[in-house]
Amino acid sequence: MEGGFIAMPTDVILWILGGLILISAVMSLALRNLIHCALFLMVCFLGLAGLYLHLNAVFSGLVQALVYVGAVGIILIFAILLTEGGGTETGSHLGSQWRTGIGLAVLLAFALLGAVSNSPQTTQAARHTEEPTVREIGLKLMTDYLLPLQTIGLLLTAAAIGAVVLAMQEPKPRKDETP
Amino acid sequence: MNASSIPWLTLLTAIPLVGGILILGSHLPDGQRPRRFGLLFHALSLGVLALIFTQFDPAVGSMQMVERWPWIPSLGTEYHLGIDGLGLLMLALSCIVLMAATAFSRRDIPSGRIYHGLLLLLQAGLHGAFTAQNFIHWFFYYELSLIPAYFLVKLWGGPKRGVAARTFFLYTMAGSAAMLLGFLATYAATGSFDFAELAQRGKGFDGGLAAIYNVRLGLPELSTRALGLLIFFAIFLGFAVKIPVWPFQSWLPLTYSEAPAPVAMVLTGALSKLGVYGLLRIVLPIFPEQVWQTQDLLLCLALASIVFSAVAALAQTDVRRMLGHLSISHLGYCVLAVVCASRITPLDGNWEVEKQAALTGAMLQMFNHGVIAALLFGLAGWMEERVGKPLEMGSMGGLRQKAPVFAGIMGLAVFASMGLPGLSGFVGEFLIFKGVFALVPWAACLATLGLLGVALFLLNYLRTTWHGALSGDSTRFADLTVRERAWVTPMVALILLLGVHPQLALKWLNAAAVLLTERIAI
Amino acid sequence: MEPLKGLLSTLWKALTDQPDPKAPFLESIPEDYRSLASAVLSVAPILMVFPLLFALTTVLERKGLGRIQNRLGPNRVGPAGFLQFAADGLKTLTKEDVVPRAADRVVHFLAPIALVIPVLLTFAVLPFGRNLAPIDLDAGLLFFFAVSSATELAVFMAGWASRNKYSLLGALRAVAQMVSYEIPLVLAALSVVMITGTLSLSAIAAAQSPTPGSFLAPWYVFTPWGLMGFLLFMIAACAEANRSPFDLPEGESEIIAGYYLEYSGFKFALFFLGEYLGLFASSGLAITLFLGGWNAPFAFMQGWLPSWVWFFAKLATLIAVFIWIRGTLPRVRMDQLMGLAWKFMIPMTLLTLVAAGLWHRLPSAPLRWVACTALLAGAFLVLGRVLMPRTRHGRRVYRYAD
Amino acid sequence: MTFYLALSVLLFCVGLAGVLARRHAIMALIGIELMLNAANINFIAFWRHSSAADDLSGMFWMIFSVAIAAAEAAVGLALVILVFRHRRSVRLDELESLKG
Amino acid sequence: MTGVLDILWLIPALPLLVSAILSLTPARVKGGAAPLSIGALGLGFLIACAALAEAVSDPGQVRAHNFTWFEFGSSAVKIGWVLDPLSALMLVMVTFVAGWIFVFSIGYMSHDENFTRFYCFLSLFTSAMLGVVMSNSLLMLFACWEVMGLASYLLIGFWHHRPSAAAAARKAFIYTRIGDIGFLLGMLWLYAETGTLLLYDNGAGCLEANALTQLAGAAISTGMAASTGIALLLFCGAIGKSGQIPLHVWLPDAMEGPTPVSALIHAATMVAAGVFLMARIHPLSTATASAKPIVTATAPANATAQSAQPAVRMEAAPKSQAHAEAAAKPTEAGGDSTSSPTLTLNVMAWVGALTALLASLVAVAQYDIKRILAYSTVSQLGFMFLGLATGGPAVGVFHLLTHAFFKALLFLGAGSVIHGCHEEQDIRRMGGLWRRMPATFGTYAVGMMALSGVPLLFSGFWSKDEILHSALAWSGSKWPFALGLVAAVATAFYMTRQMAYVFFGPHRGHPAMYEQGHRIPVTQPHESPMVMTLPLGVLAACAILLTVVGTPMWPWLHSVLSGHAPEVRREVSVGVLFAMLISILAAGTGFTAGWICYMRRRASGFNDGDPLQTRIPSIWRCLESRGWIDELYKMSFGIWTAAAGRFCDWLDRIVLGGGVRMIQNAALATAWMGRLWDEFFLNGGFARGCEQTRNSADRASLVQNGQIQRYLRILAGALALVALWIIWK
Repeated sequence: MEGGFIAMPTDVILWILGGLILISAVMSLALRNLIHCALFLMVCFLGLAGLYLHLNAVFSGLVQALVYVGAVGIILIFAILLTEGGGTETGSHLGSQWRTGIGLAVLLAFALLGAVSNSPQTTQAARHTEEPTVREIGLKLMTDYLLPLQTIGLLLTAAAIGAVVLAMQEPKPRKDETP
Repeated sequence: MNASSIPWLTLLTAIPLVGGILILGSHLPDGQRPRRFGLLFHALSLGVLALIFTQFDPAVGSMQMVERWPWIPSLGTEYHLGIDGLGLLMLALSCIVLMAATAFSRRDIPSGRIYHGLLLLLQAGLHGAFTAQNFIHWFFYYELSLIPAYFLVKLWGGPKRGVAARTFFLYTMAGSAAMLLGFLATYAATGSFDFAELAQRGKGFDGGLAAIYNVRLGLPELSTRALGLLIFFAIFLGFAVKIPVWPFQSWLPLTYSEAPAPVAMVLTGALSKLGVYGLLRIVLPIFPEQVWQTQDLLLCLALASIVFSAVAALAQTDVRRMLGHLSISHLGYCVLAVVCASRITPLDGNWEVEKQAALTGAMLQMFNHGVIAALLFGLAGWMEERVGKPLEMGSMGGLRQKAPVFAGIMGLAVFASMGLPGLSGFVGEFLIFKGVFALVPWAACLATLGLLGVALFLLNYLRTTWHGALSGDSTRFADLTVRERAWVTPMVALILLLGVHPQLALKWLNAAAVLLTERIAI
Repeated sequence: MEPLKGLLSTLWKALTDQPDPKAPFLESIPEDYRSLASAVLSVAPILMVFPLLFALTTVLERKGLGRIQNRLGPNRVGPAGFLQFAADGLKTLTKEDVVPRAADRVVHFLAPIALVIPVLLTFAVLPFGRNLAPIDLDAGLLFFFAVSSATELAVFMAGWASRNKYSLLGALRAVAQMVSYEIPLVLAALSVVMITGTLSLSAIAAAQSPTPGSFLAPWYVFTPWGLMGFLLFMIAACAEANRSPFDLPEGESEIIAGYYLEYSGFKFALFFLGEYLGLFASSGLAITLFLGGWNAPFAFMQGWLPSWVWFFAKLATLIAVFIWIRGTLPRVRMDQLMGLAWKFMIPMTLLTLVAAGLWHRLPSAPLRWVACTALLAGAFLVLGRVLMPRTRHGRRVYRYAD
Repeated sequence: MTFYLALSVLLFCVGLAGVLARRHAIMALIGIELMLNAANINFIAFWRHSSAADDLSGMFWMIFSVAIAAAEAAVGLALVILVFRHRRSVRLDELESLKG
Repeated sequence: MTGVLDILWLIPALPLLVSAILSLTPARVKGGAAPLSIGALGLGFLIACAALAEAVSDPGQVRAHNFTWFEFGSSAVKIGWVLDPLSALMLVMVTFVAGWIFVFSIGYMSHDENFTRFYCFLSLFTSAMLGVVMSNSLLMLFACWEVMGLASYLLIGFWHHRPSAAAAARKAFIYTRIGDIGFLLGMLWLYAETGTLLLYDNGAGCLEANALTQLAGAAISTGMAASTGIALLLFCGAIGKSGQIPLHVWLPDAMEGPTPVSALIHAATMVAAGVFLMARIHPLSTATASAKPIVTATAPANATAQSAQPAVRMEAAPKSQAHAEAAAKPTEAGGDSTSSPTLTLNVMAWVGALTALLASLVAVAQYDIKRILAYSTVSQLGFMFLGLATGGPAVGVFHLLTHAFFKALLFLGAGSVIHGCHEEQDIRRMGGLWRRMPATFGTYAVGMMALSGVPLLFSGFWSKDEILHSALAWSGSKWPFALGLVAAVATAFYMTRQMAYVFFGPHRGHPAMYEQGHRIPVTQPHESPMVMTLPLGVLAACAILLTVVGTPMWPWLHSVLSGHAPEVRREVSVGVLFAMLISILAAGTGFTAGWICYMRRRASGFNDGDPLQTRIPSIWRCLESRGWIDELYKMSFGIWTAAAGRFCDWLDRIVLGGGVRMIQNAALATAWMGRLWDEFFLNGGFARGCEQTRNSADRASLVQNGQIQRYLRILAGALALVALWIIWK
């Protein structure tokens, strides 16, 4: 499932992965039980990681796997547990005007698909170069993309500290706090 | 170029400004504290002035202690300060007069801190104006000195102070507006506000600045001469209202009688000098040709202000109005001297000496009149303080018996303003008369009428109020207290000293006068 | 027949460290199945060797513990008890697979599988021998961590699916512990990456092969930062595998059996398999990173034994160490566990990174040594002494039940 | 190439639909995660099919967007927890205290 | 020894110093005042004598000491003092007379509480007078001249609580001020012409040769030489100060001041300053021998030498400093008095004569003892000017000197009379005092005889005779001589009248009444104490001794003043004898007429009129009321100035003020219009516009209902629309 090296016809793998991703995405949003949704989301992310590997972007695929499946998944689940979402949803889990929402989404889908279908670039053939080595990525990261790297580092630390501060349990709930 | 390292002139302007803002900001209780605070700052600026005196080289006629910083380059305005002999003396005058005004003002004046704050701001305005070498700079401080004066009159004046303050403000504001327009025109024509530069361009017999106006302002239909005159009159109007010259002086008696005495001291002592200083510093160098063209009109105006106001003083009942007319007449002499100095004279003969005499006379007269008029108004203020209501000519009599010392000093001030030799008033007038007689004899003869008129009404005043039998509410009239004598003696000493040895003041003025005569000699 | 002979020659080449061991077998396979065959060829040995090793270690561990606790350990089944694993295996297979009614059937069933698969995947990247690395990925180390991070998810699924308060608590403790120790694990590994410059494990192992002239192999563990990195890696690995001092999740005395409480039979065995395989994977990584992978400790010993023998020897020693630790160290309290991770481990690993950098930059050997050791020793003392709360041992107070 | 674009559009719209339809705050976050990943697909796809050989910008974009998405998820979930602690419920249509 | 010239400045400086000291000492400290001032004057007198000795030793040479007072522009104003016979003589006279007057006033002013202030003013006055006398620059002269005017103002108004004194002081100052303006204009003209005001500046001074020729040459448009014009203007100053015809009214009123003041100022010194001035600038007034004699004596100048009048004649033509070629008149070296007199001398002579006559006639009809003497001073000054004009400076100055002594004597005598009769000034209240006040009577008699010109023994006779002789011998018209003669007769007459009223006949004093504060009944006039009678004696002696100086036989003074050594002249010209004879006759007739009218009849009561009054009532009333000149002035100038004042005030207050008020009202009107416009037209429309916008804003805000999903839906919708738009663009 992971590697693209088994000489199966490429488009078959492609369709499998695409289908896997879409189905798990839909399931992750449609299910009533939040944990299931989270798990399906993990499946979807793994599918995406596979897609990246298939597109020879090994580094990004692994990063996707490491970050999303490893970190985001866990936080998601913790959040669900902390907000008592573990149990089954009481009452309709759909928003009040969910029909208009989905309708809009569908409309956007058609619009964008239309745009995609007649955009000129798609006809260009895939580029067959072997994927870049990690050293290459590292060098470029440290030279051309040094600034974004530093800002991302700063952003991540800030987000980490911010999240901790936000979610930290106040020492004692203030009297005037109305639950 | 900044000649001296220490920016003396900015310091001199800054001290009263800071003092003013400080005291206005603070909430000192009424009574002695604000007055003492004001005195402190005046003393400070006097101290700085003394330092400036030590550094000033009397032999040099041109500007000294020049501070020149680009301020708003796009507008051509520079932070350009500098003083010559005349400026220095005017600064000294404004310091002395304002110091005296603070000293003479009542101890228990209501909301004293605002009063003294405004006085300090007024002084800052004066210092700025006297040291300004750039029009914007001048105009800013010219207005800065005007506004406190308005409030001082408005808030602490006599019964009709509202009317007085308004007319005073309207008059001077109209004048300064005209002046501003005039200068904007010159700026449009020459592209700079700097006095020295404008003076440089003003010379030359080909219509001076007027010629340039036409070219730049693109007004073909107006002849250069008419345009030049128009602009000259606009600027002259600004100063004429301030001095005041005859037709524009109806605000002065009303304001001087309604303003509180110390403020009147400042108004006549320092503010009116601003007008004449303006003539000497701005109008004469920049518009010599126009002045020469409108020679006769200006002479008539000057004579009118001398004679008419002197004679009008005869018919006054209010003492303060009378003194107001007195200062109009005296300043009329200065205007006369300035106008005569601008005559185009044939190259032979020592016309230069005559012009220098007229100019030095005018400058000295400005200084002396400042001191004497201030003293007169101060004493009048004290008399009002003692009597409690505005002074009417006949209301009191024989005060000399109750207050001999007061009478003595008042007598001295009166005789000084009459131009008695041995007192400071005489030398200035003598020089003016000498210059004017040589240049325009008929004007000098008519001007002597003014002398006579002044003598008449002042002696009238002495006789009705001080001499004769005790009458009216002079019973409660107390003589000068020791503190008051202490304040009066410096001014009296100054009057006597300058009367006997005028070289003290003239030493500073001569170089400036020589330079000015060269500059306006077309 | 052709494929059998090809297979044997491949086996021989592999065992004797020759390059490209799979070639002979693959020629015998028809073209379009060749890629499939090579995949099977590299997966099969892993699937065979490590479960056996697992079985062996369970026995060894119980005998080792016994010995430590001055008792015999299993000696009934097979010679000196070494067939005990077969008995356990059979027991788990035959036991009834009990699934709690309230459990979330699907997730309950998926949990053990989701735990074992990532661990198995991690083995794909470890270089057992000179050219015995199943897949030589350029970002091998990244692959290892990416996949191993999936285990936490599985642990959670197990804990949560069984709808049991204790199992959920155990799962959350395990997840918290594994997440906290994953950071020092990655950072410790990072120092090696920084020195060698690549992420691919086989390159790292190759970098540590001794040059013929020198005496001691240039293993990273013999450098000050390498030693500190190795120790931190081992602690983190131990915590990652929920072993001995850090085996809070299945602390029997407090919360019965942790997240695999509601499992029985084969699924229970799978959990154990997953745990031990995780242990082997992380120690294998430790070997490749710090102990020179398949290299001999000394230059002259390089030729004696084939590379994989060195690898498995080191693996055995590490497993013995783990068993030894399990026997000696008492269980760590939860807040001490977290405190150790965040307040001690992470700063120390960052400092090893700094030391490694320093090491890399400073030219002369003695200066490098002195600087790095001073830095690390100082940091150890400071972090150890200052940051850890001083445990004030108050006087022992006896309270009698009243 | 069109496959990837189509996939990303669909994924995006599914995410969008999820966000708009579901009431639960965390579901909204999940939806957002999906939308972000849809964008990542495009990055890698275009990187893969772009003509410039060594231009790794597509990959880096993807890596940075992943980092950002992670940070966003962390903070978002922390907020949701905080909101829950104060409001006892995280249903979006009940959280309307910022009414106009 | 030239040393004297350098210390000459001490003479005025000492009294000035004393007056400064006294002005600072409080009124109650009386002790120091008198000795200090008298000491200063004594010292001054000694220096003056030394100076006189030196000046006389070489009369021709003019010693001047000039220094720069102040610089203006690039040039400077120099002043200084000069030592020549004229100034030396005057210095001696002033210090001597002032000294004895100070002594006299110790007694006279002893009971006055402002004693120190009195001496302060007196010393100020004397220093100013000394300054005038010795100054070598017209400017310094003018300065001291004005200070002298101030001192006289202060002294006349010394008893300022008396309104009449205050009024008199004011009048005095105003009239002298009018004169001074003339002086100022003359000085300025001189300064403009010659460029210097120094009289003697070794060649460059304005009274020296080349300046004079330059002045003579420069003519103004009416053809009058500059020097004449200047001289005339300076003469105006002299008229003002010495109280000549048009401006003489202040002098009699100045009697309000204390008698020593009158004596010092209005007899000896100040009034003489005018004469001294004309004597000093005599070369100027005679400079224009070349000028055409102005035939008509009716020079407009002397009619009303009002201040306004000089303006008419001056023309504004820019004077060319170069020698007036256009005038093309031969310039002659300074002409002597024998050739046809210049306009100035003519004017001077006529003014002097007229004043002498008028004043002496008016003096006849006065009842106040001091007023009679005042008018007599005015007339004697007229004589001096006459003498100056006709006979040159020597004649005028000699009469000035003699007059100073005997007039001071008369005034002090009158002072002691008044003091004796307890402040009684009206001669009708006196009488028969010769027995009670013998010393005063004696000295007063000497003064009277000197004044009225009793021959031979008294200096007055010689000086007056000189004047009459020179007037007779004058080349100009003889009328001034005639007027002078009549004046001489009148002088003798009113002096005898006064003697009769004051000293002879019964005592017409007030019945016994208590003086406030004095316990003893003060009825009987008593003789003045020694301190007052001693100065009288000394002055009387001088009045007599002065004859030595000026008799025709030994014209010491004339020669000294005209600059060559004095020598005894044996022969006396016939004209001189004839003039002496005439003056004796005049004095005699006046004397006998007075005797007849007053001495013999022994007028008794206060109110039974003056004998003359009964004879010539109408003339008497005119003379008694001083020719109504005061009223004339009051009617004419007083009212005009008041009217002008009111007109100017009206002009200032109504016309100009009104203009400003109109502008203000116009501004207010436009402001009101603007308000109305805003009120009705703009606000209406504007207000409704605001309503609409507010409502629509409310509806718009409904969209924001806090539902996050609604916002997202809107976003998505927008995204969709944009995408569609891009696709189908």
